[in-house]
This record gives sequence, structure tokens and C-alpha cells, in this order.
Amino acid sequence: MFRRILIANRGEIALRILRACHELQIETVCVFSEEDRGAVYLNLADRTICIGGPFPRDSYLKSDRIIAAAEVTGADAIHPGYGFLAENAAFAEKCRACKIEFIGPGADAMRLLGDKASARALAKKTKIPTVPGSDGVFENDSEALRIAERTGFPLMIKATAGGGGRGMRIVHDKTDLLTAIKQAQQEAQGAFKSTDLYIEKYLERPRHVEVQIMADHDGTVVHLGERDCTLQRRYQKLVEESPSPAIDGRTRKDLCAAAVKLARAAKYTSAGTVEFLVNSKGKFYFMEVNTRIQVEHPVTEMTTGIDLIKMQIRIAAGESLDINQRSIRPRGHAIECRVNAEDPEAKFRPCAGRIEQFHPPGGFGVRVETYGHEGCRVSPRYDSLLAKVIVHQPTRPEAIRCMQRCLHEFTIEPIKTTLPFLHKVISHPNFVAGTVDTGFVERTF
Amino acid sequence: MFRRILIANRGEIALRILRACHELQIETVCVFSEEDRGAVYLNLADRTICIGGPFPRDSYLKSDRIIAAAEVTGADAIHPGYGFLAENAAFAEKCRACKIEFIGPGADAMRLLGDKASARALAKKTKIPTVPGSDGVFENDSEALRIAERTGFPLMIKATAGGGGRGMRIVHDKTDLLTAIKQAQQEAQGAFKSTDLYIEKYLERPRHVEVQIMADHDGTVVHLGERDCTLQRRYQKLVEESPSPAIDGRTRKDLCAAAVKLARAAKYTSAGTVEFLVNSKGKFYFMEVNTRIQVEHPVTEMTTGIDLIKMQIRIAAGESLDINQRSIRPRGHAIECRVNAEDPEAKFRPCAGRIEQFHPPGGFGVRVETYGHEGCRVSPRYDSLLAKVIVHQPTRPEAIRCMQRCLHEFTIEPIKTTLPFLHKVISHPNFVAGTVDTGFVERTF
Amino acid sequence: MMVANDLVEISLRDGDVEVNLRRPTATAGEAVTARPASPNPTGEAGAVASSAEAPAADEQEVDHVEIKSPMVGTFYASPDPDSPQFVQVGSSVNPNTVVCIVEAMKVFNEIKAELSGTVQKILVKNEQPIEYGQPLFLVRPE
Amino acid sequence: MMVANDLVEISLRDGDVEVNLRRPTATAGEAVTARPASPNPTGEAGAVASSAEAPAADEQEVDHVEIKSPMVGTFYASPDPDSPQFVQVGSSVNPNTVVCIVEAMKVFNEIKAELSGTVQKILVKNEQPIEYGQPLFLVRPE
Repeated sequence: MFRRILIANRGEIALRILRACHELQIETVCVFSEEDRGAVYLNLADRTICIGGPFPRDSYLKSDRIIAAAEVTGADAIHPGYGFLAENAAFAEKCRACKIEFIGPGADAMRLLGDKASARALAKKTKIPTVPGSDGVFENDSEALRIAERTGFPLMIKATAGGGGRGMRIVHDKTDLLTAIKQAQQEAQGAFKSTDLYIEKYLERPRHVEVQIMADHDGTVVHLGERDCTLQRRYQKLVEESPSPAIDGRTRKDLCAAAVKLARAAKYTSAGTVEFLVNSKGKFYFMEVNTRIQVEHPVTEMTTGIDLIKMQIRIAAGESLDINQRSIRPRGHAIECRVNAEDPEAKFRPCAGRIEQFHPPGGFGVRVETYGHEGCRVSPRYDSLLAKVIVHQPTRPEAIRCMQRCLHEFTIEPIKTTLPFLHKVISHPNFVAGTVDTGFVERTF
Repeated sequence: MFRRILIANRGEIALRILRACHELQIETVCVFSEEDRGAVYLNLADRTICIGGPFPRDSYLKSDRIIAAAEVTGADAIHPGYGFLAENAAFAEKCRACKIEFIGPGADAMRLLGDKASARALAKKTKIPTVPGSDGVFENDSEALRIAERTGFPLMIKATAGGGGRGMRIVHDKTDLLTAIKQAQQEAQGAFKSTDLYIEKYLERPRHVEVQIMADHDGTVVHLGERDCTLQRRYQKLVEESPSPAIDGRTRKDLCAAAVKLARAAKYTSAGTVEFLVNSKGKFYFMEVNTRIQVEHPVTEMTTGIDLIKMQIRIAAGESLDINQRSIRPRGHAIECRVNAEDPEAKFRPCAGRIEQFHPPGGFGVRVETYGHEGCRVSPRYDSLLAKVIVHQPTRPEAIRCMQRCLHEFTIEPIKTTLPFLHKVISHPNFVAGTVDTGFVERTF
Repeated sequence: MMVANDLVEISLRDGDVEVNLRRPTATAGEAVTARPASPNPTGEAGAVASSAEAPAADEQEVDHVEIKSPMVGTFYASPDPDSPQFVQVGSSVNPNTVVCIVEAMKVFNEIKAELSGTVQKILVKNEQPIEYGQPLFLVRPE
Repeated sequence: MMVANDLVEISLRDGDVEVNLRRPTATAGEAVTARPASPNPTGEAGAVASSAEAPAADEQEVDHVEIKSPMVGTFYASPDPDSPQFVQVGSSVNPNTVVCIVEAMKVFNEIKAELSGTVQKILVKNEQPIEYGQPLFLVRPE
């Protein structure tokens, strides 16, 4: 086991890793930027070391300084958390070249799965469904027609250079295809000076469902069930839950098996997440892989009773998984809400400043992951995530009731947060019924 | 279901009940004394009502004022928490006479099991082992000899008026019995002006193991496993855990079955606890019943995933248990430490005042039940229990590590607390090995 | 001023039938604290902002004394609905003057002034639920 | 004063063998914050009480300027163990004077004074690990 781990992150995830290290009786070094000097979570580290200025590019993203910090403090491993350098394969390689273990997957697996094109290719090779389409630009109308027949309708014409909906057309029927291509080409030419188009199946009201996997160096790969992260706003997850209210037992089994198969094919190690889109008929399509621990990992910890960070560290230290697929028995229903320091009434503008009042919720089945406390400063330089509220109850209706209670109980003043917004979202009849899709929040609020 | 519950308690248990009521969507009224005016947990009540002065006898023990408060606020049930009026059968009867449900067992069962002599008699009748002995005062030497033979050695001679070890003798052999009786009589005469003695089997280094039971009005009685509360100081529990590290599967089964049998015999309803002493050979003896929810109930909530307060309220409202014995599957290991506002370096003198710094621990498998926060006042008028730290981990060694981490992490200033003392106790090799007994803390620290 | 306590609670135990007032369930809870409407009750500000917040010494002239409720119950200004109030603003009271009744658990407790003076203000409404220590009257002492 | 940054980190990439110093694993961590011994670290008091707490303007005369470390690494006062220190207390420096070396990831970075003046105090020990922004020298500017 490692003797001393350097934590190359900040805020709630740094605190989360510090706690796991304490329980594993591993010494800790926590880096910090000048902006984070004096943060209370740093008190829990055995040692702290300043690595640069407030901006991430001057500190938390400065790989050489972080490795130097590990060297001068005698750390034998680095935990990157999420964000910053967590999915940087070059950083992982550099750490290992300096004889400091990077707590995460191998650099090859990171590169293979981190790149969308190569991950999609691997998924196709291992017979995992991907969103059907043209696999790149089509050359002419007849090729487009051929691909469209194969893809099926409705489908989407998308400009490779596209964005904001321009150069994009939804086509419901073969007879509309060529007209739609012409319109899209004109629009794309005008907007992006490029007429390159590709075809992708149009998924109506898809859900985002992801599978947590864990793999050791002996080749053992297990999944820990799925998380449904359909509630998003501008591609930022707001609420995550497990199990997904929208898939049946059969789909769940297939989805989880697909995730394990892909991880095996990539010779993956450590914690990872395989993300899928699921359409309204329960058919799923591979989307991408996150080669790191995720913000929403506590949802899975609550249902499985397994500490994912401790497990990640043990695997990195060369230990074999002490669980097998059969011993993992998720129980009850867990929901996480991300409480951001943002003003929902001012276009979710980030809010910074000193927290004067801070009363987090507690009680049966409630966990709050946060670096916040009374007197704590919220910096404008970093991600606005202030706290994660996670609840675990026997059933989904009870979990929703418990989360409503928690969001109501949570007092943070005077900084504006997304607490009232989250309360509205999880109390909406469509969320309660489990019928939302990834576009729900933007359409509804 | 109830429309509005009045909470006849204060501090952490009032907060605990408030949260359960919120999740059940029941309105809440919380009573408070003048001493507790302005306490932050009261903010979570729909209504609050002052019932008297600072001393418990002027407020929280004033049954008429509490019932009047329920009447004027239109509450249809009263939750007594623990302590104060929780085990007062007359109060329960008075509530029900006023058409306000008392959330707890029936008054008859409370009386039958609350009285040590009648509870012991019922246990004997239902063939549950009780500590063998003379069932009262013995008259003369020959009766003592006869009872001693039946009881077996070692045994104890105890003065009925005894206390502080006076008038008490441990007798290891029959030949010492009469001498010991003479000495005890002389001592008792001198100290208490009474020579009344009784005989009780001497349990060497016993453990305190209790069984949580839950019973509805249909006669369904289930147990939720045991809690080991062996770590005590002056009969005050310090640390509780589940499962007990000192009993095997067979003993556990017998112990839990005995508790259920006793509850059935008493026609018990609601939550209750049957307490046993277990000797070093795993033999158990009935001790007493607590006819209320207990301070340490979260230990059981963590292992079973069942909210005992919500269940208690549902039963009181006439609902049938929605679980059966087979569906209750305790998992992992849970430990609770009671953090008291006492100075362990000054004979555990209670400490009161304003809390300036308060950073409770958190993270995977950690729950903190407390009314504490920065700026909170700790009153000298009430019980010194400030916070309960409960951890839940897959195994006992991990639970101990996690608890050590939590006690280390918990910052409370400037009030003295038992945090450092608890850390020493749970880190002691005997506790880690699971070999302590009820006298361990007083012998060792 | 606070000498009226438990003993008062049994003084009219037989008066139950005679006074013959219905329990005011409709108005129940008026006197007690309403929950803050905000989903995030703020720690200090939201605390127990009831009409019972009382001892607001600032707003009162120093020569006013409060008669406080020694119990929890329902306030009645008159002995029965058809009778006049025990006291009005301007009434003179002496220590033995009954100023109101507080009903608790069907027992009607007469509350006495416990001082001599003139009633300046009646702070609660008829049939209003009141809590312990809640100011009922302002009296200018003689 | 803080202009020496990333570019400096590669200036002596070839000097590795010549300077020939062992990495000071034994003294690793001296400069960084020690954990409070108490089981309950207090929020404010315990925070980052390292030697790097520095900008302690109170104790310094205003005419002193700090030379701070622009990186994380190990401090070397001399180019190799047998050579004299780059500077001593009393040494005169100009902006181009090399005052020390900071080794990070086997790269030996020369740190320059970036101002003219007289060295008043050396704030760190040879081979001590140092963090970003840590004051290394006090210099009285000309």
C-alpha cells in the first residue's frame, strides 16, 4: 500500500480523498493555490504545499509543479480527483515515469477510451450499440440516401462545423432527405464556410444512463450498477440517481454487461464510467467513457455500500478486488443533487463570497459532501459546485421526499445557490413520474 | 396518518423526529422551554410553542402543559422522544384520554415491562433466562445455602438497601458463604440500618447486548438485530455497535428470538429494546426492557436501512408493518459514539456555553446526529449529549478506522467534549479485539 | 407577577359545565410560530418570530408592566360569550382582580392581575391560543 | 520580482550530471505544513502554519524585499556541495545575480535576484523542500 498520497485537487473532492486516505492510514499531502490558502479542509492533510497562483492554469493544471510537490514531500502516489488533470494521459505517464503512481487507469486505456472516435470504434468492434449514422462525412446525395436507409428515420443531418442548431435538420421521412441536405448545406456554408455534413440517428427524448465499473490489474472487471443522470442543464448534470427509473431489469443487465465488455476490451483498470443514451423504447447506445472517478460517485456508494475511492486507491496499489459481481448487491434508491453557488434567477451566474450561515441537512439516509462551512470563502475562480446532497431510502418515492426535505432544510446565506431551483426540478410531476429526458430542464424551467 | 405531531422533546432527538415528520409530510409542533428559545432546530418545526421555564420539571416534564400545547395547536399525536416523559405510562394514558395519540406502546405494556420485577416475572414465565438468584430477600442461613446451591458459584450477596459496593460480597465457594453473609450483614447494618440480603449469580465480565424490536397492532413482532452497548461509564453508554463482536450466530438467533417472545407475551406495540447481559461463555440473561426509542437507534438504522422513527409513527397511526422478519437483512458493521459536552480531564464535569467552531465529520458511511452548529449555546440544564457520530462500513475493522477518522476530524471549540476520550477508548486493543466488558472503561481509564 | 402557577390550574375544575365554551379549534395555532415561507429558513432571523417574541422592552414605556400567561392554553377575555369582558382598556385592577381565563385541558383557570394599576392594552384576542410566558396585558402600575 | 517562472525550469537541463547532488529524501517535507498534533485541529488557528506563512510584513522593516520561490522544489544554496554559497548575508546582488538553485523533477533552476541590493537574511536551509511563493531571501534594495 502507498505510504503517502498527494491530492492534486481542491474543494469537496480533495476532502473526500483526504478522508479515504485517513481510513486507509495513508499519509496525505494536499496541494493548494494561493486562492485556497487557509481553506479548512486543508487542516485534515498531514502536509500542504502551495503550488501556484489562483488560476487553475497557474496551479492545479501545472503538472510539473504537482509532480515536483510529490517529489519533495516524498509522496508515492497522486490522486487527481476529477477535472483538472484527471483525464490527462500525458500527466499519468509523467507521474509514473517519476516513479509516482497515478491513481487511475493506464495511460493507454485513458487514450483509447478518452478519444470519442477510438472509443466508438472499440464499441463497434465489441458489438456494443453506438448511435447509428455515417461514421464521418458523406460525399454526395446517393451516399447520403444509402446511409439514411441503413440508419433509419427519424435521423439528423449535422454540419461537422455546426453548433447552436445551425446546419442541423431533423428528417422524419426519406422523401424529405435531399431537401433537408440542401438547406443544411446552405446554412452551413453561410455560417461556417463548410458544407461537410454527416448523418446521425435522431434519438427522441433520450435519457442519460451510465454504468460504474471497477477493474483491477488481474483483469477482474465488475460493474456497480447504473446511474441515471438525465436531469441536465446545458450538458451539466444537476441530479443523478440509482437505479434508473426508466429501464427494466433486462435493459439494466444488457447495459451493465456492455460496460464491462468494453472495459475488458480496453484492458481498463481503476474506476471508470461508461455513458449511454437510452431512447424512449429502452434501446441504448454507447456515448463515451469517463476514465476517472465522477462527481456523482456517492450515488453508487450509497446503494452498494462500497467506498469507491478507497477501492480505487487499493487497486492502484496493486491489490486485487475483494468483491466479485455476485457480492455487489445494490439496495434501495439513492439520489444526488448538486448544489451550485449560482443564482438561478440571474441565468445561473456564479456567486462568490463569504458564507455567513451554513446549516447542511442531516439524518437518516442523508450524506452531504461539501467543503463549505460558516466563514468559508467561495472563490469565483473555480467550479461553482458547493455541495452534493445524497440521500438513500428504501424506495424512490421516499428518496424524493427525503431530498425535498433536505433541500428545504439546507441553509446557505448570503450566497445564492441552486437549492430552490433543485427543489422545483425534483418536485416536478415528470421527474416524480420518472419520465424526463435530457432536454427536460431546458424546455421546462 | 396523523395530520400534525407535537414533539415533546428537545435537542438532537427533537431534530431527528422533525426530519422524520417532514418526510412523512406530517406537520410539526415543537415545544420548547425558555432556555431553548431561539434554538436553530426549532426553525424546522411548522410551529413552536413555549411551555415553561428552563428546568425540565417546569417544562419538558410538565405533562399537562404539553397536552394543552397539543390541544391548542391542533396536534393529533405526541412523540415523546427519549427521556423526559417517554416511559411515563400515566402520561401516555392522559394523552390518549384527550384523544391525542401517544407515539409509543400501550400503557399496560409500558407498565408491565417498565417495572423490573414484573418484567423479570414475565421473562421467567416465558422461559427467558434471567440472572439466577433468590428472587428477593432470604430469611436465614439455611435458606441462603439452599438458594446458593441452586444458583451456583461464584455468586453475590447483596444488601437490598446497598449501594457503592457496601453490603456486597462475591462468594466463590460454598465454604465461604456463611462468613460472607455475616460480613455483609454487619456492613449493611452499619451503613443502611438493614440486614436484608439477597443472592444473585455473579456474572464475570458481562457484556451488555440489546435487541431492537418493532411491533404493530396486528400482532406482528420483528427484531432488527442486536446492539452491543458494553462500553459504559457509570452505567452511561458511551459506544454502541451492531452486530455484537462477542456473540456467535447461534446466540444471536436465540437472543433475538427471546426478545420477540417477550414482546409478544407483553402484547407490545411500537419500538422497544430488550436488554440482556451476556457472560464470557455466551450465555445470556434478561435484564430489562426500554419501552421507547433509544439514543442509539441509528446504529440499527445504519445496518438495516430502515428508518425506525418513521416506522414508529406509522405504527402509532395504525399502519401494519411493511416489512417481515425475512426482509430485514442487516448488512455491514455500524458503530455509534456519544459525544458529550463534558471535560474528560475534570471528572467528566458537564461543560456549557457558546460553540464558536463546529466542524462535524462527514463522508462515506458517516452520519452525525446533533443540534450543534457554530453559534449554538449548550445549556447546563439538560443532558450533556451534544452529538452522536455513527459510522457504517462493510467490516468492523473498517468501522473502527472510520470512527477514529471521524473523532479526529470533529472540531468543537471552545467547549470541552469527550471526543479525545472516545478516541482513546475505541483505539484500545481490547475494544479492537472485541473483548471488553461493562467494567472495562472504569478499570482502564 | 409570575406567582400564578400550577395551583391556579385546578381553581375552576368544576366550572367546566357552567362556562360552557367550545374549544376554539378553528383559531388553533394563531399564537404560535409560523414556519418561514422561504425554503431556507435562516438561522438567526427566522427563529421563533411569534407574537410571543414579546419582552420588547424598547417599545414599551418603563412604567408599563406585562401580565404574562403562566400556562399554555386558550385565552378568554370574558367568563362566557354573553358576558362583558373581565377588564377593558382603562379598567382599574388590584392584585385579586380576575383579568381573563386561560383554558387548558378543559380546565378554566382564572388569571389574576397580581398588581394594582390601570389596563393600558390587551395584547391577545379572545379565544386565541397562547403559550407560556406570553404577555397578555399591559398595566400601568399605581 | 516574480518574473522568473516556467522558462527558468529548463535553463540547466544539462547541468544535471555536473552538479551531481543527491535528492534530499531524508529532509523531504520540512518546509511543508505539519499536521496539528491535537486530534481536533481548530479551523482558523491550525490553518497552514508553515514557514511559508510568510508575508509577515509586520516584523520586517519596510526597506526589505523578499525573493520568493517561483516554483515547488528543493532549495540549494550553492552550485555543488564543495562550492561556496551563491550568496551570503551581506552579499551585494544585482538583477542577474544567481542567488540559489531550485531543483524540481531533476531540473536545476537558477533563481536570480531580479533586483539590486544587499542580502539581509537567508530564510531557508540548504536542501530544504520549498513551496510556490515561499520567501527565500530578504534583500535591502539599493
